[in-house]
Amino acid sequence: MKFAVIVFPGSNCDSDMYHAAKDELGAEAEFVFHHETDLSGYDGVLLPGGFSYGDYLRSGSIAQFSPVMDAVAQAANEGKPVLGVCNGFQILLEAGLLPGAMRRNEQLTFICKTVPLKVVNNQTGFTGTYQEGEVIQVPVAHGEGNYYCDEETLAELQKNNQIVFTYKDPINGSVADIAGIINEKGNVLGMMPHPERAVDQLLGSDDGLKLFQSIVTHWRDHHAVTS
Amino acid sequence: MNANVTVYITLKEGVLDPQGSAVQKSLHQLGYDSVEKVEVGKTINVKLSGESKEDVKKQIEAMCEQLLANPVIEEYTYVIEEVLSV
Amino acid sequence: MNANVTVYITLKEGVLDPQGSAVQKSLHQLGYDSVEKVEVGKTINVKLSGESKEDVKKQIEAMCEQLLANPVIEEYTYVIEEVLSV
Amino acid sequence: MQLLHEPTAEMIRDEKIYKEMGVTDAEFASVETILGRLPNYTELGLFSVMWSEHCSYKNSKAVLRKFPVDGPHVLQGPGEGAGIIDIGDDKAVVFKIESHNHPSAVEPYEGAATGVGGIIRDIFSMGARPVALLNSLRFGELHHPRVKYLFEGVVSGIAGYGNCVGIPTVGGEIQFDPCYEGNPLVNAMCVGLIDHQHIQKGQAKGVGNPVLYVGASTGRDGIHGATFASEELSEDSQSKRPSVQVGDPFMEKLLIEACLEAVRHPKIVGIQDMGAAGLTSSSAEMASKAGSGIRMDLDKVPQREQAMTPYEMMLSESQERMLLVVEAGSEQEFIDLFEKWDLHAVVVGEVTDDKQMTLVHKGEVVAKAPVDALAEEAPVYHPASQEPAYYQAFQKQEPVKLDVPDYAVTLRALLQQPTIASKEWVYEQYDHMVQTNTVVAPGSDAAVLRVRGTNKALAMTTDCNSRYLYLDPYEGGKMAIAEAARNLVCSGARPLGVTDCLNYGSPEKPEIYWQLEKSTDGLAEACDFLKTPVIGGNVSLYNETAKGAIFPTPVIGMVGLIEDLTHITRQTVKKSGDVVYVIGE
Ligand SMILES: Nc1ncnc2c1ncn2[C@@H]1O[C@H](COP(=O)(O)OP(=O)(O)O)[C@@H](O)[C@H]1O
Repeated sequence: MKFAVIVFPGSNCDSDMYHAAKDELGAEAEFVFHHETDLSGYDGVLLPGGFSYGDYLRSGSIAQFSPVMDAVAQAANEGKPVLGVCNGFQILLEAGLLPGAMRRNEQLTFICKTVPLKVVNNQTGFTGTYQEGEVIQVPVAHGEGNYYCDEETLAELQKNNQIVFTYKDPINGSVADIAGIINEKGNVLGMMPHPERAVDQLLGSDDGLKLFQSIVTHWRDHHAVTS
Repeated sequence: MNANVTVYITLKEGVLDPQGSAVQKSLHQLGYDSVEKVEVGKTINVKLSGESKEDVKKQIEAMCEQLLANPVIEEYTYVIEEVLSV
Repeated sequence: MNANVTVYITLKEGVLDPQGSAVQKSLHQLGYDSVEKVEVGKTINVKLSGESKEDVKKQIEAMCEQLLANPVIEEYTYVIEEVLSV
Repeated sequence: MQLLHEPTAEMIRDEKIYKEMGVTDAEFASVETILGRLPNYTELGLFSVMWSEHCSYKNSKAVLRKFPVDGPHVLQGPGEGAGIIDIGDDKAVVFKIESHNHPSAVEPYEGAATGVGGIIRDIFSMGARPVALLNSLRFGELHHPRVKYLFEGVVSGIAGYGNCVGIPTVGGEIQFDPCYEGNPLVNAMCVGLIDHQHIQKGQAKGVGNPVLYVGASTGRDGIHGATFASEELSEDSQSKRPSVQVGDPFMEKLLIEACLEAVRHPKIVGIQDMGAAGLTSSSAEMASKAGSGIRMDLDKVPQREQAMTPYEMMLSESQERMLLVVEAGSEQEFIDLFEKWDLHAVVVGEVTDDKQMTLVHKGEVVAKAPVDALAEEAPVYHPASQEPAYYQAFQKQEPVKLDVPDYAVTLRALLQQPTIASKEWVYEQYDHMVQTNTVVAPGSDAAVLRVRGTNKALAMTTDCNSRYLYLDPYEGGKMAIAEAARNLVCSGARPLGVTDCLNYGSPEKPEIYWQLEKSTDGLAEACDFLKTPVIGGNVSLYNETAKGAIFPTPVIGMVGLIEDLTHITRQTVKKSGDVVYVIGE
C-alpha cells in the first residue's frame, strides 16, 4: 500500500507522518507537494498537522483552495482512505469533506499533552484493530480544536456512528467531546489528536500505530483479489 | 468604481464564543460590573474595484462565501464605500 | 443608559499585517484580481450600561486602553448605540 | 525618529545629533577620522548601530575573552551565527541563545515571538535544521497586573511562533523576582543538527558575486532596535513604538525550508540572517569576514512602505529576512528555488574588492564606509569596576541560621512559590513533541531528544540562579555552570558545551561592571574545569529601570551527548521500595 503525505508550505508534521507510515508501519510513503494535482498513483492520502498557509483567518481556510485539494477530493470520492490529523482535520472541515467547524480552544491557549482517547467506533477502516471502547493514549497539540456542529448534524453523526474518537475528559470545549469523525461513506477520517506521534514506546506511547495498521489491513482485505 | 469594503464577520447566534466569554470575564475582574455581554468578531477591509456597485457587491459576496467567512459558524455583513479618485 | 458599543480595532499604520497579506494573496489566487489591499482587524461588541452617554464613553475608553486594544501596535475607534428598553 | 528632512553633516556635528543615536563625542570623532570627512546621516546611522553594545560588545569584549572556546569537538566557536560541536556519525550540533528583553518589555507577545524567530534564523543560516527551542524567562512578582500581562504575553508569543514553525519547545526556566519588574528577561535558545558537509558560513566572497535578498519586505519597524537594546528602559520606552516588530512565523517556516535547500546548492557562497541592525550588520559582517566589500542598490530592496530613505532601509529590523551571496551566473537558480516556496528573492547588490560598503539610492551613492571599521573596529571599553557596598555588608554578616519548626508547612509554602511551582501551565502551551524526537519532555531536569539515524540522543537545559549571583557573583557564576552540567548528567548525558546570555544592568556603573567581571570569572573557571567550552552567546546590558538594575543573570544554555538511547534517565521516582541515595557533600 502506498501513501501520499501532502505537504502544504506550512505543514510541520509531514515528516512525522512520513516516518510513522514508512519506518514504523513499513508501508510505502511519498511526500506530495501542494502544487501537485494528481494522486492517482497512491492508495491512501495523509493530511498532516501544521499551519498549512500560516492559518491566518481560520485554520485550514486557505488550504482548501490549494491545487492538491481537488485531487484529495477525488481520492475521497473514489473511496480511498483519507486521514486528516490536526490541521489536516481542519482542512477537511473547511473543504467540506467532513461536517462541522473548528473554534479556538475554550481556554484560548494552545494545548500540547498526551490525553486519553476513547475509541467509540471500531467498525471503520481506520480503527479495526482497536477494541470498541478501548482507551488509548495519544498526544494533542492544537490551538483551534474546539469542534462545533449544530444539533442536527450532531444527531446525524451519532445516528450514523460517525463519531470515531472522543476525549475521555473534556480538554478544549468540543461538542460532545468529539476528537475525531468519519464521513458517511467511511473512508475520510479527521481527528485532532496525533496518532503519528504515538508510534514508538521510546516517546511515550505506541497506541497510534494500530490506526495505521488498521488502514493497511482494511486495504489488504479489500484488494486481496486484485493484488 | 473603486471601493473600500469593510466586511464584518461574527459567530452565528448560538455558537459559543470562547474569546467573547474570556474578554467578558476579564472585564468583570477589572471591575466593569455593568458589562452584560461581549462578542468578538473580525473585520476584513478590502480595497478593490469593479464595473459598478453591483459588481463590487457580487465580488464581495462571492469572496465571503468562498473564503472570508465559514458559513457553518459565522455570518457576515458588509459596508461598501465608494472611493473617488483624486 | 443601556448601550451596545462596537469597538473596531485595527493595526497601526506601518505595523506588519501577515493576516491581511495572506488573505490578499489567497484572494488573488482565487482570481479576484481587482483586490488591491486587504487588512484584517477585530470588532468587540460590548453590551453595558452607564449613567449617561458620557459615562459609557469613559468606561469604553478605559476598557480599550486597559484590555481590549494593544496600544503598542493597535488603534481603536468605537460606535455607541443606545438600547431603549422594551 | 522619522525626519522629513535629514540633517546635514554639519548640523549633525554642530547640534550633536549623533547623541540621539547613542554615539558619544569620542565615537563621533573616530567616525570622522575613519571616513576622513564628516559622516552623513545614513553613514552615522550605520556606525551607530554597528557600534552599539548589542552589535559590537564594546563594553563586554574584555570579559568575553576569558571564556574557554576550544575543545577537541568544537567545529565552530564564537564569531559566526552560532557555534558547532561534533557529535560523531558525521553529525554536529549547533546552538545559541539570545536575548529579546527590551522588545518584550514593551510588547510581550511580539517581543518574545520575534526573539524566537531571530534565534531560529541564526541556526538555519549555519545550514543546520533547527530541532529544539528552549527559553529562560524572568519576571517581577506575579501579583502585579502588568507582570501577569507580560508573563502571559511572553509565553503565548513563544508558543505562537515556535508551534507554527514546527520546532518543539522542549525546555526552559522561569524565575519571579521584584528586580525584574519593569525589565523582564526573555532569552531564547535554539538547537540544530547538521551533517558536517553542509556547514555554512556567513561570508561574502568572490568579487562580482551577486547578493540576494529574500524573505519579508522591509518596513519602518524596529528602526534602531539594536540601540534600543543598548539603553536603559525609561518612561518613554513605551513610546518608542517603531521599535516593535511583528513576527510572521509562516514566512519563517518557508525561509527555513527554502534556505536549507539553498545551503545544499553547490553554488552558495554565504548566507546570514538580518537580525539586529538588519541589512547593515548582515552585509557589513559578511563582507568583513571575507575581506571583501559590498555594493548595494537600495532601490532593489523590497519595501513594504512608501518613500523609505536609505537610513530607514539600512536600520530597519523587519523580521524574517535573509541575505545570500551566490556564485555569479547562478542567481536565477536560487530565485527559482525560493519561488518554489512562494518566496521572492531579488539581487540587491554584489561583492566588491574595495572593502567598502557602498550604498546606491536613486542612482547616487548615498553612503560609503569601510566594512572592517563598521564590523570590527568599534571602540573597546574597559569600564571602571568597584566592589559594591551591599556585597561588603553581606560578607561581614554572620551565617543566618534558619528556624524551621514544621518542615511540612515550610515545604508546602515553598512549593507554592511561582518560581518553584510546576510550570505545566507554561509548557502545555508549547508544542514540545513536533518532529517526534522528544524522549524526555519538559518537566524533568533536562530535555532529551533522540538523533534520528543514530543510537544517540542530545540532552539540553537552560539554567541560572541569579539570586546566588547577586549574593556572590564569582561563586554564583560557577554554580550556574555546575547546575546546568548536573542537569545534563542526571539525564544520562556528557556535557559538550555552553552558550550563554549575559543579562546585566548598565556597565557604566562600576558596581554593575564589577558583577559582570566577577561572575564571568566564575563562569570561565567552571567551564574550563568541566571542559565545556563556550561556543557562542549574547550580551544584554542596560537591563535597568528607574528602580535599579536586575540581578546579574548570565543564563547558561548547555547541551550534552547521550551515547546510547538506553542510558537515558529521568527525574521521576520509579517505584516504591527503590533506594534513595544522596551523592556529594
Ligand atoms: N556571552 C557570550 N559568550 C560567548 N560568546 C558570545 C557572547 N556574546 C556574544 N558572543 C559571540 O560573539 C559573536 C558575535 O555576536 P553577534 O554579533 O551578536 O552575532 P549575532 O548577530 O549572530 O548574534 C557571536 O558568535 C556570539 O556567539
